[in-house]
Amino acid sequence: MDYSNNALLTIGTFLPLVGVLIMMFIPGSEERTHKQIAIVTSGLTLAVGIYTLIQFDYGNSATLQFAVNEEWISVIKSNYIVGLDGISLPLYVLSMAVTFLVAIYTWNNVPDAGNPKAFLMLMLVLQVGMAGSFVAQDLILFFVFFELVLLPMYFMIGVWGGEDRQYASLKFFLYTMFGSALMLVAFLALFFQTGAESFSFEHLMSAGALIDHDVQVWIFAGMFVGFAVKVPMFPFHTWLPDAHTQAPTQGSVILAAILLKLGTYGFVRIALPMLPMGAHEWAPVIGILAVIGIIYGALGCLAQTDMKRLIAFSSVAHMGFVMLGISTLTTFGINAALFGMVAHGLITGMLFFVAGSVKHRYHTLEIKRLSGMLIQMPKMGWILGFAAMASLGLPGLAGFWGEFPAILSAYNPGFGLNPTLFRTLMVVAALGTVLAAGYLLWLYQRTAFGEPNPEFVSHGEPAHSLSAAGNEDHHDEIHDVSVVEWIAWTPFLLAIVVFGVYPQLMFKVLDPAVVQLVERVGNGIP
Amino acid sequence: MIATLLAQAPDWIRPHVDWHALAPELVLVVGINLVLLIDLWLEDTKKWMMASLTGFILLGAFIPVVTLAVIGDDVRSMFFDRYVVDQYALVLKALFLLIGYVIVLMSQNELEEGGYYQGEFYLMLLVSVLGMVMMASSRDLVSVFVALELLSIPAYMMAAWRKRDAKSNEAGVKYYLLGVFASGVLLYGMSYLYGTTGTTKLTEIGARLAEADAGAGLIAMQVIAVVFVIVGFSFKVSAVPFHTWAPDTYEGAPLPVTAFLSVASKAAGFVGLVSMLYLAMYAADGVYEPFIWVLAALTMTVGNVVALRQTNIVRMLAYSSISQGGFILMPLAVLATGDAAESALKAVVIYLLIYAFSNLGAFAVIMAVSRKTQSGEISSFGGLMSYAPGLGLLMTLFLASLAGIPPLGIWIAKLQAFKTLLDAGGGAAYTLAVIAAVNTVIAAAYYMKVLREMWMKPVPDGDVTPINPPQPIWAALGICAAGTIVLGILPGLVLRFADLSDLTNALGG
Amino acid sequence: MFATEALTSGWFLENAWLIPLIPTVAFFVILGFGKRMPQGGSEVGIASMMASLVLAAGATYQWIQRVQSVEGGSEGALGAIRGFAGSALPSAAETGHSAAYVEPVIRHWTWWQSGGIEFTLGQHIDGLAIMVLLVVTFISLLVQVYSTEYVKGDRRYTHFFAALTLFSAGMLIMVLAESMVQFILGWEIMGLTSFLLIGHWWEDGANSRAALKAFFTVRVGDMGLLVGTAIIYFGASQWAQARGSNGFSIQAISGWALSEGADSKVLMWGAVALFIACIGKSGQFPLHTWLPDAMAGPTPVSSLLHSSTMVVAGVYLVARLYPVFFVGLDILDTGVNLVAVIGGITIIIAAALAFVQNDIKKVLAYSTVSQLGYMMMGLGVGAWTPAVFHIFTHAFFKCCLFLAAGSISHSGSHHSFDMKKDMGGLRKFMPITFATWMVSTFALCGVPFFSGFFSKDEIIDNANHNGYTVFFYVGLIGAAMTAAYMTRATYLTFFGQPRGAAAGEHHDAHDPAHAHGEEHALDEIEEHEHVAEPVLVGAAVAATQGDDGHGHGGGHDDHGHGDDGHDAHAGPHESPWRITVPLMILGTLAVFSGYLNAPAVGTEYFTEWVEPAGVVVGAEHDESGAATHTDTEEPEAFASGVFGRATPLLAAEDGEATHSGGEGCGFEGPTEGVCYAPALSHAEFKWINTVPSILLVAFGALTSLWLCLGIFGDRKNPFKGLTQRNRLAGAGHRFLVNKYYLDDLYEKVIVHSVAHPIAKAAYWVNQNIIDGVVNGAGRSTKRTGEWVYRNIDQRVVDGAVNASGLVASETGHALQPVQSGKVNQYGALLFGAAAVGAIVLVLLNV
Amino acid sequence: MYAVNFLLLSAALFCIGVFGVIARRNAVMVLMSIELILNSVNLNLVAFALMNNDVDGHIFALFVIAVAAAEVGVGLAMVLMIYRNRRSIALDELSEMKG
Repeated sequence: MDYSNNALLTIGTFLPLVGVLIMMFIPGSEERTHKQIAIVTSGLTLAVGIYTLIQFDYGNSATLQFAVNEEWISVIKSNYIVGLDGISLPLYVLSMAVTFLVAIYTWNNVPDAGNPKAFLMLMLVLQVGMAGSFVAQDLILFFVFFELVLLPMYFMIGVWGGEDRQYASLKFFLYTMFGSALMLVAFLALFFQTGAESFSFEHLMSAGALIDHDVQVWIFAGMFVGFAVKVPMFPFHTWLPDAHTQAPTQGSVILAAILLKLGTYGFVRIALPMLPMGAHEWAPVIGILAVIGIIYGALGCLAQTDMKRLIAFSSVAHMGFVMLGISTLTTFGINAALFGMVAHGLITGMLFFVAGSVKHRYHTLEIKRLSGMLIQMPKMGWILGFAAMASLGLPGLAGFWGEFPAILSAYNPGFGLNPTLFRTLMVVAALGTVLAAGYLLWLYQRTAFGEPNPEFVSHGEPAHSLSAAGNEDHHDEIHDVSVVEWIAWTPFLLAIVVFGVYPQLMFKVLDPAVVQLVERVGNGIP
Repeated sequence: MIATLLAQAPDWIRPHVDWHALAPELVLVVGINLVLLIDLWLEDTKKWMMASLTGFILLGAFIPVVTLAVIGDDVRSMFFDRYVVDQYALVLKALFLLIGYVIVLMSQNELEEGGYYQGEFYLMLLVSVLGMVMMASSRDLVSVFVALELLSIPAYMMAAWRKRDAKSNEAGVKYYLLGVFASGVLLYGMSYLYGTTGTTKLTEIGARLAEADAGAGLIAMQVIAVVFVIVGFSFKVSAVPFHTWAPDTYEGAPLPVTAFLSVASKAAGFVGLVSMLYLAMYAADGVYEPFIWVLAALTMTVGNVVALRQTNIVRMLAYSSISQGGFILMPLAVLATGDAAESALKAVVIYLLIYAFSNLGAFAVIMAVSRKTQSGEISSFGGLMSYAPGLGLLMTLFLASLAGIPPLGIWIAKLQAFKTLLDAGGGAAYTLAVIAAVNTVIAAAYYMKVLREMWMKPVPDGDVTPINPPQPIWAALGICAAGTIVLGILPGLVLRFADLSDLTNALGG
Repeated sequence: MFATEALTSGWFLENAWLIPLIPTVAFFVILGFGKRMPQGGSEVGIASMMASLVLAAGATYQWIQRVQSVEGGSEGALGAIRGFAGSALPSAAETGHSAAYVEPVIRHWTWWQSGGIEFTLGQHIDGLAIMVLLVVTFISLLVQVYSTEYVKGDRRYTHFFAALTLFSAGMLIMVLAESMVQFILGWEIMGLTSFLLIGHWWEDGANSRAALKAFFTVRVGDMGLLVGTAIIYFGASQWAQARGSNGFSIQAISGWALSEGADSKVLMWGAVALFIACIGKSGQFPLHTWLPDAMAGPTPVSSLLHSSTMVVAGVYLVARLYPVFFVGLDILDTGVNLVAVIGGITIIIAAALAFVQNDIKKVLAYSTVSQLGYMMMGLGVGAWTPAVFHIFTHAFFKCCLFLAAGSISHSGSHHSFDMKKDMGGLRKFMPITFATWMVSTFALCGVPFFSGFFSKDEIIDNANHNGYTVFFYVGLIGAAMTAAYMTRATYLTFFGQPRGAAAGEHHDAHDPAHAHGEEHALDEIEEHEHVAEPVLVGAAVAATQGDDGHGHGGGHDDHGHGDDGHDAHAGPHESPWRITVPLMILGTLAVFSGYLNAPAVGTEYFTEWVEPAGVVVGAEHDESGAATHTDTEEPEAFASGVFGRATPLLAAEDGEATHSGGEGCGFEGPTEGVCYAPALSHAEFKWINTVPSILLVAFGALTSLWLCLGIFGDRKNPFKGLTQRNRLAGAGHRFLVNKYYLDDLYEKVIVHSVAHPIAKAAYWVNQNIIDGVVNGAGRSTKRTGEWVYRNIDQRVVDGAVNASGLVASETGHALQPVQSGKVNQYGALLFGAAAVGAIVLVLLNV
Repeated sequence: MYAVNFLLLSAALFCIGVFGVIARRNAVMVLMSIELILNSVNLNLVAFALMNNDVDGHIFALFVIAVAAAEVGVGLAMVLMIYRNRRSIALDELSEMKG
């Protein structure tokens, strides 16, 4: 491989730490300064990310670019290898963008617990972990970044979260720990089975395929648990609704938009190409669990009385589609999965933003009590509607291109996987889209339509008044989308439309890399 | 008379003494005498000088360690290979001296403010460190035993240092009685080892055992010997079920002593165990592998699950350090399997190094906090982040490191331990790896309990005056934090010192 | 090859993709700037629809040119397939007397591709698409004009027009679709906008629930669309790629379905899956229950979405991918097939249900369902052209009927749709509305010389012709029922005595809640009577609030325009021109649109322009082709050649088959070249064949009229005073006398024993069982969700996780006593463990 | 033959010592028991030294004796300390910390 030793990715990954260091030496009372630093830092990081986007050679997206290979921990033969290809690029940049926008959103939406200094510092550390995971090309390095996100998220949920935050955060933490412990064991087993020569992806991908069939299956099992917890797949999902519901808005957005993707990314980047036979054996299991997740998540949604928890459960369902795409082991399915990851990130992120803002205004997310949002804050209502529509997979919006191709790909799974099984899965998954429509529209109908709940009307914009001007005293209570929110949300909304209208933007980048990946998998399956 | 005696004696071979190699021990011996003497003449108001003096002595002893390391890799062997200074010994000596220094930093204010004997304390500390330093080089049953007692006996006394405090008394007595009992068992094992091999030199014992193993197999006395020796050291490293003293002693002893015991004493125990296993008992793998496997599995599991229930932070850390001991034992359970020996040794050494920083750091924070709260309950950490963010952040670092979260220190050690198991391969190793993996999760639970207390709970008594720990504690915290972070991110910096081919080459295998 | 000589194209055909694009752009313009425009964005919507209409008309003209160019100039030539490349190169030809296959105008652009699968956007213009394009743009335009009056002053006026425009755009995208993906795109956009439009007055929970139900039910069907598309894609993919296309291309799918290599199993599953989508979208039994509920939307919405455009999307899908259904479901091959059965059931069920409705819009809604059943059945019995033609005529007269109903509620019944309570005798007050209604009703009932007659009768006739006797009778019965329920509705609305609002009354006397709302509304209206601008939110909302008192029915269009210029006290009157003009246009078309394809008067333009010829194209080696061979040399074997296994069914009709087909396009794929449509035969029009249906229609209408007069004529109307009774004059008096025995007969014999029980039972079944199943499915899914969540998720899965934590903790607790604090015990433990270890290991090692 | 007798004696002493440690509540008695264990070790070492004709065992025994003396010194000091604080040297009362 050509290691240009270009520092671009290193800078892009670690730049937020500079902000963290600066913030560390500024007293916490200067909240404004902290917010400014955080926004500037994440903005600069995003700028680096955009520069990376510009510099990226799109004709060559199957090969690693900006690759660096430096000695790191020679004792365990792990090197500092980073690089970017078509699979990583969208997620890498997405993580930067999301962090930046979330930082902006924080400007006047600091969660109740206060202390923006610590909050923003954690967020920046989180960004390092996320970006790093997407560029790491060494298993140990990946693991370090993968784990780096744990603590900041734990604190984000635990300190700035809702009422049950402590339980939720601990659950999140332990679940993920459990997954990563087994994952680490699997990583090491992989390392030794490939001759204990190197942890670099490149080596493991070429050597991993040669491992005995049975051993591959076992190692894959370990990785499966690790990544499945993160995704999360049924039945490892129970941390997610709690974590999402309790997390502060920013935490939920980051969790939905990026963190969950670490799991699916791990499957695509690590588990599949390194253990092709293992993947082949496990694919039906993954497919079945994915589809169970789709239905189960949807059923879970229908049972919810809390808006945020509903959105959280919908993540289980949506990630099911992503996993279904991956389990087909086809180029098309994996492409769809990768697209679905980004789309889900944008859409669910957006939904969490709205939920956060609704909570901020009404101080409740109980679906029963919310009603008539379109009257009290029409713009917010429409944004919610838009995001809900995108989430239920309306063609022309980003969500559809993750869902429909995933379903499509299940008709014809790759490498001799049982087509009957996958076709059944396809039909069940299609049922999932119906349920998705059901719960999202139900949510929308209950919250946005109808008359505003009287308990909020007296504070907010009067629904029936001709002389709205006379009630301005109360307007600060329930107001429509604010400027800061617009700034933070517009890119999300635009991206949902742009990727929905012109998905080629992303598929063009993904496709060559995915083709190469599936070829690798194919080569490894006798 | 003397002439005739001399004539009868065999030719006196003057043992080779490498003064440079012995310099750390010599500096310490001189220092011990200095402290003893100066303390006699020093007025009570000037006792604080003792701390500085002890610190200087420890740093002074550090110098030859550094020079030895810089000069080269050649093994310096003395007294017919009964006292060896190699890379392995040097790394551990450096570690013990550094721990000693940090303990001095931590003790200074504690002793001054508590009105305890100061000169004597530092004397004991230095003697104990001397024992540890010797342990790293000992290659003979006698010197191992002497080093062990040298480091233990002062520790018994230090544990009971708060003379009027019933808990401290209890801590000291329990530690002492069980320690001596364990020494007895160890000695009994050693005597059998000596009896069945006819030598006290570890390498020769190893060779004899290997012969026996290759020939008719080990006899019962040898098996008992191996088991008893391991039991003796297991007491030191507080492996379950030989751990019972540890929680009580840790809780009762003064905090700096607890820190010292949980880190240095444990490390010394491991050093002795490693020396015995690698040099003397290597061939008896059929005995020690299953035994240590069981010990490791029990230790990490029991330590963890009991730690879950603790409400006293020191006690919780005691159990946590028990379970950490299980992780350190883990690679030893497979050391003779495959070619895992070298890897296992590295794992142990790396673990000891990094664990020392993180655990000492955690104790330092507890000391700093308890100076204000006067409580050892976990709940007393409530809301720490709100009034002492610096300490809170450091505590977060240390506990996260103990929980094994990258990129903080211990993850690399855990990684190396896991790596050893998988390197060895086999069902037993994989099972142990899975047990360990589950245990990392359980461990995370109680570490998180403390973090949760600090970050997410309100201040219990509403007192939010900031904590201003004295300078020495800050210094101790700084050293520990730097070690925890740097070793985590760039483990390569120290890992090359743990390239322990000397020792592993010396084994029969 | 042969192509250059024949087909003409033109700018309008080549650029037909602009037709959906214009409203799409308009949607964004309205959304973005509509509120600042003088007419609140409606002008943009209308302008865009007008532009689309012009383009569609131009394209229609050029398409006709194109068809004629084939027929005029390329006798005997066979074209090569060139269409896939996206150009409009003509390639078809005709042989002998049959119509030629006119190559559609196909253009496409790659939207995106991944993993070797290509998604394209483009246009697929053929007769069917052109026809629907024209209808959709035309109806949309009229409805938008109508709406400017109807929803005037609505608080979401701009949004309404935005959604309406987007809806049209969605429909047009779907109609034009070159690939299945584009089809889904348009289909789903329609679904979304229908949600928005039905739920337009979402302040009332009933409306938003109806919207939800509509979307959800349709979405159930969409599952079939997704699955079906996937199945068909992979089935057709190989065939299509060999010809430079892909498995999403509608043309390729059609060709593949009729090709030799098509796997019949794949086709069958694909067709079934797709048909499920059609059932959902087109309100076919048993997923029809959403349609009447969807009448909660504003009337223009009902008119556009639920009569003439959106609900025909399902029919359109079947027509569009007819080869798939033809082969997959064995149409014409067996006596019974899914499409025909569902269509037939729908006709009868829906017609029966229309009898017992009191809400005029619901009558029309069930009527729509029933008519859609006709279309579906037509497709199912192989009567493709009549079915498609019925789409065409039905669009006009049903739209007209809905708009007339809207007009009545707007100006005649004070925003009520209840025929029994608030209507009656309106013909005097609303002559234009009445006239257009009557014309459309005649068309709907299939009265000769009105448009519906030509389309519906053709379907019935062809069912018989193709051997589907059962469906022939179903069609006839349906026709009679249609006539009957429409007569009832007409009578209740326009004849008899004005009641309730139609009589200028208000509900003060019998409905206090309503009265309150009414007064409230009136107050507001009086307050703002002279304010010119209609954007008086307060009044609108007040009216809305007032309406909460209405407990009955789903549709109350009285939202949102409390002061649209007319005095609520004034009683019924004719609607303003923006309502009546569209009515009149549509009414005219309801009469005359049928003559486009009226064999009775010798026009067969539909057959000529719209129907794709089922001929083999692209058999390159032989210009005259195998098809000619079949046709010329073995006329006797024609039927078996064309319809393959359909011989028994068609044996009787041998030789009757007329002008299309004959090229071997059917179940047996062509060995050479490609078929894009199955060859179909048409029943020859004979007046004698229409007699049964005319008679039945007449019978139905008269019976119903008779019964209506008997029941509703003049008896015990609580609102009727003596004066009114006196005004009845002679005719009324006769009814008065007659009513006694009529009552006896009707109520005791027919109503109590036959008609009512059956209709009521049907309605009961509908509301409680079918709708209950649909709603119940929703509810039970939700319950299942709750149960799963509560028991499985929280107890089992989460419980297991928490339990393992608890186990760890409790183990710790259990182990704590070991740490007794007693030195002796510690020592015992220490030595005990050592001893046990030693013993075990000694035993193991020695 | 002789050696075996020595070893058996030593083992017996060891067992008595262990029993004492486990069973006696009196701290001084426990100390004595430990001394017994250490002496059994010494016995072993000397016996083995004789058997092997090797001087290392004798030397080892000397070291053990010396260390044992130191240990007992510390131990008695501790017992004294406890006695001062509690007026009792019963070990089972020393269980303030447990669990």
